[in-house]
Amino acid sequence: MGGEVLVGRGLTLESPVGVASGTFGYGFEAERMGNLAGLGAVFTKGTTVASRPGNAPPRIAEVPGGMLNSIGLQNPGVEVVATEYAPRWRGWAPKVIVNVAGSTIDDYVRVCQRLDPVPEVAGVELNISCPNIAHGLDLGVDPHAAAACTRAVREVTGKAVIVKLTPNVTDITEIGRAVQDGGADAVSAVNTYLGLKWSRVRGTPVLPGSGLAGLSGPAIKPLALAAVARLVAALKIPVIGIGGIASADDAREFLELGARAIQIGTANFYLPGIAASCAAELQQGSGTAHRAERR
Amino acid sequence: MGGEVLVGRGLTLESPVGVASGTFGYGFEAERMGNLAGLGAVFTKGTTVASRPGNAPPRIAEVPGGMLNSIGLQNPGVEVVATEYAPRWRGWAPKVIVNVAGSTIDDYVRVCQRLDPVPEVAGVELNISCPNIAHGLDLGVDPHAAAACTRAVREVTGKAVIVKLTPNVTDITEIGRAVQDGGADAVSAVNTYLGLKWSRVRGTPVLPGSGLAGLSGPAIKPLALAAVARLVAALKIPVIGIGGIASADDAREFLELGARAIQIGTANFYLPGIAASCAAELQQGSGTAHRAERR
Amino acid sequence: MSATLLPESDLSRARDEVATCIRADGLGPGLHLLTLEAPEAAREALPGEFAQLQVVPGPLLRRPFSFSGVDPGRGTVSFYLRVYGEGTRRLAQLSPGSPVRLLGPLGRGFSLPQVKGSSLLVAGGVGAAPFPHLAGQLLARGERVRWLNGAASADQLFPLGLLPAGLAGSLQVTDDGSSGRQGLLTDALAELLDGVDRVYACGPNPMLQAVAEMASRLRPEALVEVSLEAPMGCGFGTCLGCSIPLLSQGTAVPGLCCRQGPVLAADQVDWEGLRRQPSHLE
Amino acid sequence: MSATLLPESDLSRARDEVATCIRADGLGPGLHLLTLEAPEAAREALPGEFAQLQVVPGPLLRRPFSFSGVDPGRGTVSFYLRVYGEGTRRLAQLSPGSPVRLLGPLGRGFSLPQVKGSSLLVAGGVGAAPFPHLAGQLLARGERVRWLNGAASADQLFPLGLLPAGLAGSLQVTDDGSSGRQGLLTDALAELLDGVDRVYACGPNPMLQAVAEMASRLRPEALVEVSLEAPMGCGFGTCLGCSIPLLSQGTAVPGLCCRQGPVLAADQVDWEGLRRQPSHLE
Ligand SMILES: Cc1cc2nc3c(=O)[nH]c(=O)nc-3n(C[C@H](O)[C@H](O)[C@H](O)COP(=O)(O)OP(=O)(O)OC[C@H]3O[C@@H](n4cnc5c(N)ncnc54)[C@H](O)[C@@H]3O)c2cc1C
Ligand SMILES: Cc1cc2nc3c(=O)[nH]c(=O)nc-3n(C[C@H](O)[C@H](O)[C@H](O)COP(=O)(O)OP(=O)(O)OC[C@H]3O[C@@H](n4cnc5c(N)ncnc54)[C@H](O)[C@@H]3O)c2cc1C
Ligand SMILES: Cc1cc2nc3c(=O)[nH]c(=O)nc-3n(C[C@H](O)[C@H](O)[C@H](O)COP(=O)(O)O)c2cc1C
Ligand SMILES: Cc1cc2nc3c(=O)[nH]c(=O)nc-3n(C[C@H](O)[C@H](O)[C@H](O)COP(=O)(O)O)c2cc1C
Ligand code: FES
Ligand code: FES
Repeated sequence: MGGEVLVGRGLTLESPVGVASGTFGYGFEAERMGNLAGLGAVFTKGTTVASRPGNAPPRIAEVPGGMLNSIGLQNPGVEVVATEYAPRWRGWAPKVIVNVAGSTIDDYVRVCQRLDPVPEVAGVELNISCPNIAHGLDLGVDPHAAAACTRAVREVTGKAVIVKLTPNVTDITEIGRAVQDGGADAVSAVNTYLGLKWSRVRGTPVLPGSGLAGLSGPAIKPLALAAVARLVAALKIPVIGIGGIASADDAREFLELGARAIQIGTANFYLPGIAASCAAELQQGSGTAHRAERR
Repeated sequence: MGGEVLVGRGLTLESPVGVASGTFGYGFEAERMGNLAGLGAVFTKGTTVASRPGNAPPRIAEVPGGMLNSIGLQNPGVEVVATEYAPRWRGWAPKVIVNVAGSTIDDYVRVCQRLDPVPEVAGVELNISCPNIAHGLDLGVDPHAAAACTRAVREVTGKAVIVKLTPNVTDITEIGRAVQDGGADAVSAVNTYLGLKWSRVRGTPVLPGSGLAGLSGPAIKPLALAAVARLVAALKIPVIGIGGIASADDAREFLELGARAIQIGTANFYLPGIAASCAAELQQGSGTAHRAERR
Repeated sequence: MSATLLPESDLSRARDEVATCIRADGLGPGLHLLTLEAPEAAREALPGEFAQLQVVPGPLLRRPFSFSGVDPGRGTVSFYLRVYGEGTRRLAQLSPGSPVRLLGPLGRGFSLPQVKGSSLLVAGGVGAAPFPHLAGQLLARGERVRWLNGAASADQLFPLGLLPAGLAGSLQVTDDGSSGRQGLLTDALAELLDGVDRVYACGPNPMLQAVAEMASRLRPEALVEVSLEAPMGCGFGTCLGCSIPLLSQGTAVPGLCCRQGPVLAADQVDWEGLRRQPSHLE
Repeated sequence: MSATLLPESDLSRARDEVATCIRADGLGPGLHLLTLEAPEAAREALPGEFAQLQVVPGPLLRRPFSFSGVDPGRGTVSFYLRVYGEGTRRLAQLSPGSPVRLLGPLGRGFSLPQVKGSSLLVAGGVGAAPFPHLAGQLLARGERVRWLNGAASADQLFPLGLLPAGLAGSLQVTDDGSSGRQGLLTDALAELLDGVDRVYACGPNPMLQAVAEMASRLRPEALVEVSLEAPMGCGFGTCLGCSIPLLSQGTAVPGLCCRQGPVLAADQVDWEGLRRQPSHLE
């Protein structure tokens, strides 16, 4: 279960274990800390055309079994990524897949166009869960917009195109089928769930503004498994499973369910070596699915 | 915060604390166990036109911080409820609101029609999250169908009509507005989230069939708070908050956020006296929102 | 709530009390005897009834366990448990002084005889749990009681010394022959059924079905009662999670293990339905 | 990753080790001194650096704490902590022998002087945490070190006896006058700034801002360093949760408390931005 996997358009990962966007920066922290070994892929922080400062703090809040974040896509912009970061990825064993975000289809096209000639970038992952798209609809919740975005990106890049789906929709398989038809090589699922934490001390939400933010971590695993199971049943292209994975056993659940690969997110924060150790554990063998027989 | 609340059409509850459908039967178990005291309302198990045996076991599975269920609406049918159960509610302090389920709008109409003349029934709660409705769409995920169902029920009953919303939609406020326009007196939110648990021992989901089931319990509280906050902001009618409430402090979070009342669900299973004790605690006063000052 | 006409447990006897662990003994690999101070349960619990136990921190839902020993005088109850997953692991780690929430007694227990006769208790593995209490009550009524216990190996048999004194006979069977007779429990059963008025059985479903079939064939006049298991969300009839296939006047009906059971007459159980149903073990 | 040009912490020194609690002392209401055997951290940790601690069972995310005492010889480190919520509560309940996961050292600590001079350490409440280690290092370099500690009341002052010997002076201030001088820490500050080359401060943000303003007004030539706090998801720069408003060449830039901080020169902090920002305390 731990060996090489093909996630589309010639993109082969040495291990099905990757790390999720926004939970691993651009990989340099893990490089310094010695935590890159054995990973199949690093999905970078969401990258936009221009640099973004991100949202005002506080940006994160913990809830039982998970965390809420509203980071606001803080990133240095695609130019810095292409010229300063990419050369530092040269020679890395894990593939680097740049997570791409934007407000319009044109934003996605421009970022992917800029990355297309960069040899160190193995693929792009389109994070189509961003608000403020044309017609006031989120890209990721409208099958037509999602397909159109995928198609437009498909035309400007020869790299593998993975589309990352939001779970905050009535039917995730409808969006999945749309981006499959739009030419996606694979989908990844899920992004965070809309959540809120209330502060009784302050009488307001803990996070600023409306307080709405993205829930991630072990608490979402049953939800993510359901979304991935439905996508696996509905799609022909590979599905990369994400959501609450914090151990090799969690990873195996997604893989047994039919996911081609997986990404570890929030767990990287509290167990910085977890992705590398999961990759190693999966490489070693199938582990023990068995409990002691009852009685 | 713990006193009388009006949830629409003259329906006043003595306490904002109610118990959620499917987690309290028809109230008789709690009556035997002495756990009805102080409750504002008992929302009964989902009730259909004809009796239903429910799904094949296993029907429940635990996950960290929550549980999955696919009970399949096991219930004795509205006739038994109207003739055998209702008389036993006479003289109860909590209002009894019958949760109504069905496959077609006509099903809802027939159940509500049958209950309209029953004096012990204080209101109906339409559980519009059932599959197999006309046009292959779920009632609860299609604003037109949801509004039509509400309107049709509105015409056959003088009782308070509460519509219970599913969170498994792209925009819960769209459905909320639709049922408000359809004449709902209040909405309750949320029902369960679509989840799945995988059995590595068996290599299949733990629950039968596709394994998809409804997630409830503390794990969903941040998600439910987000849904309720959005509904409170979007609607004029009262919102009844549900999702992961397991203490008086949890209840207060929903109430401070703007919910008119709340329902306790899964917690009734592992803390059978919890709803009564929350009602008492809220009645007593506002409790302590304050922590020790820092430094 | 249920569509069956079978009798239901009396919930008015159930209490939610904070019990205190006073002893925790290892009885074999993953097998523990937990003794709790729980005066209310000790006063009420009848053989075959169960309690829903909760340890904090631990899993969200409580876990059901048959009362194994009950001492109203001392105000204690004991549970014989096998570590399976998180909930039983937490219980097994309890040390004297630790609190445990106990909701009980719940469910319907074994029927106790009105007239003296001969009972056979048949236990598979940790299914021995309810029998110390039952044996005590039977013996106190002057019943002739024999004991048949099967397990995978010697260290998984229920210690004979922990059963009440006065048994009219006992037979132990192990899969590997490491103690008692080698073979299956059901192989030994046939020779013990002779003259028996009542068979009480607890263990895995296939064993219970085999016991029920053999007893009804070889000793049709005997009362046969089995204690079943199902995943339980509540233990008192509201979650509808513990559905088990029963027979009411010969037709299959869904019953609730926690209210019509866990103890049922063998002819009330839809054995074929039970066999077809996917395992609830994860 | 960050847009600032400020230097960042050296992550290659961080280790994830399983430390063992060897002492847990109560030092006042909700105040604890936790001593852990953590040889790797004890070898590396510099004053003002912090560790991310995790207790199981406990909250999901680790919690950041400044190294308070560091003894490379014994292989131990200590943390001075105040119980606030679940994470600190679990840590406070640790008993000798319990394991604690420790990731560290993380962050940028205080700058240690190249030439001898006079340092003033200013601590508000539990903000005393990093100073035992800092004081020890300064004294070892021959620095003249004075200590100013403010708290709500006497029982919340850091015990003077736990600071290294050799301080050139100390002043304690309490809001209620229950020990030392009555009043605010900043009232006492003015008279201590005279002749000071370095001011190191740790405590709540309003206090730090007041210290920074007063020091830059009365003693502009002094180096002023403050240790800031922010909610931390990781502690090593990947979650971007610990954003704090910094100044880089005079313009406001978002910085990361865990990598450019927690210790910053007072003139690198966008104090107005910090003041406007809603509290991260829940
Ligand atoms: C009426 C009754 C009496 C019982 N008496 C005893 C007893 O005296 N001693 C004893 O060792 N065990 C007994 N059991 C079984 C015991 O309840 C389970 O072993 C226990 O629930 C497993 O919990 P866990 O957290 O360790 O395992 P997990 O695997 O974490 O449990 C997960 C879920 O699996 C389900 N589950 C797993 N095993 C069982 C089971 N055997 N029966 C029902 N649900 C199960 C439960 O729904 C549980 O929520 C009894 C069960 C029932 C229904
Ligand atoms: C670099 C650094 C060093 C610190 N050193 C110390 C120390 O030596 N001694 C000490 O007692 N405390 C210290 N703190 C504060 C300590 O980390 C918090 O008190 C602790 O995180 C609260 O966790 P909790 O689970 O008890 O509270 P909870 O209320 O359960 O925490 C919930 C969330 O609130 C946030 N939070 C609450 N208080 C703080 C805070 N003061 N700073 C940052 N986030 C917070 C965190 O994001 C946490 O996830 C330090 C903080 C930082 C950033
Ligand atoms: C702090 C944080 C930042 C994130 N940033 C991004 C992002 O920039 N782009 C993206 O597609 N997903 C982002 N995500 C979502 C994760 O990649 C992942 O889909 C989600 O957290 C669920 O996985 P988990 O439960 O393992 O964390 C972020 C998640 C967190 C917690
Ligand atoms: C076992 C079970 C059965 C349920 N049955 C119903 C039902 O019949 N009708 C309904 O509207 N909701 C039903 N629900 C949903 C609950 O009423 C509630 O909306 C949900 O569980 C979330 O609240 P909680 O997290 O407090 O449990 C059921 C929930 C559970 C756990
Ligand atoms: S366990 Fe809940 S109904 Fe039986
Ligand atoms: S704590 Fe995660 S980036 Fe600083």
